[in-house]
Amino acid sequence: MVEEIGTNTDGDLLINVGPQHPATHGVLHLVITLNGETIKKVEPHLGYIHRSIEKMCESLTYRQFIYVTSRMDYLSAHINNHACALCVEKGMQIEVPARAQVIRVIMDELTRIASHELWWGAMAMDIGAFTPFFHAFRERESINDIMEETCGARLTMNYMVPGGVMADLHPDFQKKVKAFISFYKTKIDEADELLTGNIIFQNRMKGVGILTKEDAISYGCTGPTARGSGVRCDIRKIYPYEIYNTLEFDEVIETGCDSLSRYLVRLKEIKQSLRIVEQLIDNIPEGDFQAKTKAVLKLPKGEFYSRVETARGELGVYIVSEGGTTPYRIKFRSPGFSNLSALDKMARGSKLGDLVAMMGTLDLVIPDIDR
Amino acid sequence: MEKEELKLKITELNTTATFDETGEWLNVTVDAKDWLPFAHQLRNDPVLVFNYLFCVTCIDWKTQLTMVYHLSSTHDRSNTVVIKINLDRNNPEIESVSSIWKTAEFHEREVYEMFGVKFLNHPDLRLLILPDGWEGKNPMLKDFDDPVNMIRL
Amino acid sequence: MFIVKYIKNVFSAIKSLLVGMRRTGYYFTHHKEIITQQYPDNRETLVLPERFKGEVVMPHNENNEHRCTGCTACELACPNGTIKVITKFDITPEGKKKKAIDKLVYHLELCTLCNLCVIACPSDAIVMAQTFEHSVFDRNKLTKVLNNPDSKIMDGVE
Amino acid sequence: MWSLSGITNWVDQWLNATFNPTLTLIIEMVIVGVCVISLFAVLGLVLVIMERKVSAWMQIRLGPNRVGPKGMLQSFADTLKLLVKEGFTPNGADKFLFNLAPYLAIIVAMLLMAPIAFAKDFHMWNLNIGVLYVSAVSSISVISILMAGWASNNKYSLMGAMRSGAQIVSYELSAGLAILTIVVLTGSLNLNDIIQSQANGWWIFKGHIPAIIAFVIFIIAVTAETNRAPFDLAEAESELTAGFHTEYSGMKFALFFLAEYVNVFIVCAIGATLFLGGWMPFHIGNWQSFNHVMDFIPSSIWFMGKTFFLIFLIMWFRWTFPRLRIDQLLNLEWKYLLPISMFNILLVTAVAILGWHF
Repeated sequence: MVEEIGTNTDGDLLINVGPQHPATHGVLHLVITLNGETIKKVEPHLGYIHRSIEKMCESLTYRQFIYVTSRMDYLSAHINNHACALCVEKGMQIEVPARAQVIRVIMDELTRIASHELWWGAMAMDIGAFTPFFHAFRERESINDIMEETCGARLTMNYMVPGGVMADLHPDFQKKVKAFISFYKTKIDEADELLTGNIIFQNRMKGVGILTKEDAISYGCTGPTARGSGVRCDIRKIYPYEIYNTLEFDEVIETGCDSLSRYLVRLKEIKQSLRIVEQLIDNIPEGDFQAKTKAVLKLPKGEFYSRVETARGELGVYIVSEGGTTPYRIKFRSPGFSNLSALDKMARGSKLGDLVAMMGTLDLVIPDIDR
Repeated sequence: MEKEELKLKITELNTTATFDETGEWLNVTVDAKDWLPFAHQLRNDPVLVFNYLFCVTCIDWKTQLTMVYHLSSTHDRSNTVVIKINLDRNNPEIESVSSIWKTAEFHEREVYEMFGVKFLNHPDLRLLILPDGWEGKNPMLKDFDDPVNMIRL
Repeated sequence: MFIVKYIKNVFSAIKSLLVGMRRTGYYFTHHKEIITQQYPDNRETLVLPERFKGEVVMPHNENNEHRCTGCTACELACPNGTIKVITKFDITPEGKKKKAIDKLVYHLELCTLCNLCVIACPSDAIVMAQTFEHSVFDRNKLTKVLNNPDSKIMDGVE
Repeated sequence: MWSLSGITNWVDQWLNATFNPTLTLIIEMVIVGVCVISLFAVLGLVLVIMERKVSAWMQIRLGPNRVGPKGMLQSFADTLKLLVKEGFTPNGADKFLFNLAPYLAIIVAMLLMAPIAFAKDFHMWNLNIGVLYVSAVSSISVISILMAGWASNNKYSLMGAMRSGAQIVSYELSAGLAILTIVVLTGSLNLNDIIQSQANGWWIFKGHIPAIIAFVIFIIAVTAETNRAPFDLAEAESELTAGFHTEYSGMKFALFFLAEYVNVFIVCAIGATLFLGGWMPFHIGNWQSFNHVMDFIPSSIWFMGKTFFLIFLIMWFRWTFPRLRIDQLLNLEWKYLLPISMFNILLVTAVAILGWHF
C-alpha cells in the first residue's frame, strides 16, 4: 500500500522544489514546509552549481579572471565583466578613453534589456503564460545578434579588458542598434497587452510577496527587487561610474512592495535603458577603444572595491591584493544571493503558486547565487 | 560624511577601535569580543544609521583570519565603513550579527562553510553551499588543496 | 453602488482578457512574423559574423607555412591551460639551432573562447574560426594539434 | 441527399435482414465500439497537431514541420514514441489504482460520447435525459484524477489531485446551471430536441441575453472542468511539475493526455449542441437563397465546424492567459460565476414563464 507521505512533526507537508524543477530556472533547491497550500517556511539549499569562482580567481591573473565572471550571472555577463574591469582599473589607476566608456555603457544597457526581456518571458512562464516567453526571445535574439557581431559571442561576450574594450565597434553597430530600437518600440506594448493589463496577472501579482522597505534594506536586497519596495539603490545614480552621471535617465522606484511593483520596475527599466542607448548611439566619441596598459598587470598592495548595477542589482567586486599578478582574495558580492535570502520572508503565508511568481519577480539566476 | 567625521564618531562609540585610511573607505579594526555591541551601536546610532550591510567576507592571511564587513547607510549613501575583525585561525569564533542585519544570516553561513568561522548565536548555522556531510577542510582556506583540479590535470 | 461596481469589474476583466487575445490572435493570423530559423536546413546560407569566436585555429599558407614562433605567449595568457606549446630545435641552414614548434596542442574541451590567446599572440599566428558545430562522440577528438604536419614557420616571422 | 443517417439505416436494415435481432444488436454494439475507439484515436491525433500548430503560430514559431507534409503527421510520431516508451510504475505507488486511473479517465470520456448527435439523426443513443446524463457522467472524471494523484505516492501528484478535486466539483455547478438555462428555454433534456428547437436560429443568436451570459459562463466553466489553462491547476507545470500525472509515462500518460483532449472535444460538442445549434445549418431570417446554400453543407460538417471553433477558442485561451491561483480559482467560481448564473437562471425562468422567448 501507499507509504505515508513525508511530513514533519507538526504534520506539515515537506516538499522539495528543485534541484530539477521547471520554476527554479536552474538548479535551485528549496525545501518548502506546507500547510495545505499555504507556505510556512522556505529553506534554500544552494551549491548545485557552485564552481568556487572566488577560489579559481585567486590563481588567475588580472587579465584572465575577468572572463570567469561571465559565468556568474550569465544573463548580464557583460556587466559582471565591467565590474571586474572597473576594479582593476581602480587599482591600477588606468584612465579609460572616452570612446571605451561610451561603448561599455551602451553594451551594459543592451545587456540589461536582453536580461530583462528574458526575465519577462521566464516570469510569464512561471505563472503559466507560455506565449510571452517566445515573444521575449525575439527581442533578445536581436540584441544577441548585435552582440555577436561586435563581441564575437552571444552570451558570455568577454568584451571587457582592463583599460577599455577588446575590439572596436563593428562598422554596422550603430545602424543595427538603431534598427533594433525602432523595431523594439513597435513591440514594447506587447508586454502590457499580454501580461500587465491582464486581470488574471494583476490578481496573481498584486499584494503577494510583500517585502517592506525595512526588510529589503535589512536583507541587503538591491536592484529591481529593492526598488520595488521603494529603496533608492540604483548604483548608476548613487555611485555613478563611467559616464552615467552625464546621462539622462530616471531611477525607477515603485512603492507597492509586492510582486507587481518588482515586475513594473523591471519593465520600466527597459524603457530607461532604451533611453540611455538612444542618447549615446549617435554620440560615440572618436578615439581609442583601449588605454595603453602594461602587458603584465600588477595591482598595488591594498584593497579595492568596485560596484556596478547589474540587471539583478548591486554587484560588488572586492579585491585584496598583495602586490602580485594574481589577487590574494577576491569576493563577489552577488545580488542574487542577498535577494534570495529574502525569499523566505516574502513567501511565508502565501500560496504555493505565489512562491513561483515571487521567484519569478526576484529574477534569480542560480550561477549568480552559487558562484 | 567625511572620513574624519566618521572617525570621530566611531571613536565615541568604541574607544579601542583602530583606523586605517589608506583605502577608498575608512577601515576600522575592532576586537572580536566588542563586535556585537559595536554593531548594535553602528546600526542604531541616530546619525550613522548603518542599516545596509552589503558585503560580508573573510580573508585568510595564513596567520589569522580577518572578517570584513562593509557597511553603508541608505539615509546617507556616502557613509561607508569597512569593519575588520581579526580572528584566531585555529579557533575562529565571532558573534553573529544576523539579528541586526538579516542579510548576514546567509553571508555568515557562506563564510562558515568556506572558512570555518563559527558564528555564535547564529539562528541556523548549517552548510549552505557545500554538500551535506562535507568533511575535511574549508575550501576557501589557503592551505586547502583540491584533489580534483581540472587546470592542473 | 456595489452592484454597479461589481458589473464594472466583470466587464473590465473581460476586456483585459480580450486585449491579450487580440494580440495572440494577431500573431496567429500573421505568419510572416514567425521568427523560427530551420537550423540544419539553413546551414548553407547561415552567415556568422567575422568576429565570431568558434575555435582557435592556426592559418597556413599554400606552402604549408604558419606564423607561430613557439613563444608560448598564448599558453601563458590562457586562463584554463587550454593550449600547450611543445617546442623543438630546428637546425637552420647556417647551422644554428632555432626554436620552433613541434606541436601546438589545443584542448577545445577546456576552451572558453575568451580570445585572450589571440590577443596575446605577437605574430598573429592563431585566429578564431567561425565554426560552431563542435560536438563529437569521442572526447579525445576535441584535443587538436593546430599546426599541420611537416609545416614550417613562414619566412620573416620572428 | 447523401447523409450519415442513410448509411446507418442501410446497415441496420441489412443486419436485421441477415441475422436475428439479438445478434444484430451485438454486432451493432461492436461496430459502435470500434467506431468510438477509432474516433478517439483520430481525435487525439487531430487535436494534438491542432494544439501544437495553434500554439506555435501564436508564439511566432513554425511548430512541427518535419514529419509528413507541413508536419501534419507529427502526432503519429508522438504516438509511436509514447507506445514504445516504458510504462513505469513508481516503487511506493499503489499499483492497482495507479494502473486503473488512466483507464477510468478514458472510459468516462467514452461514456460521454453516447448522447452526442454528430449529424442529423446520427447518434449512438437518443437519450431522453441526454443533458442530465452528460453532467452526471462527466463528474466521474474527477475520481480518476484523484486516484492517479493519490496512488502515485508523490506529493506533487497529491496536491494536483486535491486541487483538481476542488476545482471540478465547484465548476460543475456553474456548468450545470449554464446548461439548465438552455433546458429551461427549450423545455427538454433531450439533446436532439434541443437541436430541433434551434431550427429557426441558434440560441446565442436569438437575442436572448440570458443565453449569451450562459454561453460565456459555460465556456469558462468547461475550460476549468477539463483542466485546461488558465485553469490547469491540477497540472500547473511551473508549480507542480506535471501535477497528477507526474509519475505517469508511456501509454498510461498518453491515455490521460488523450482523455483530456477527448474531454475538450466532448464539452465543446455539448456547447455547440446547446448554444450553436448542433448540426443545424446557419440560417439568416428570410434570405431564402442563402439558407438554401447553407442547407447543402452536410450536417456533420456543421457540427464539426462548430465544435472545432469552440476547441480553437479554448486553445486560444490556453496560449494567451496566465494561470490562476487556487484561491482565486475558487473565488471566481463562488463569487462571480455562481451568483451570475443563479441570477441568470432566475431571469431565464421568468422569461420562459412569461412566454417572452421564441
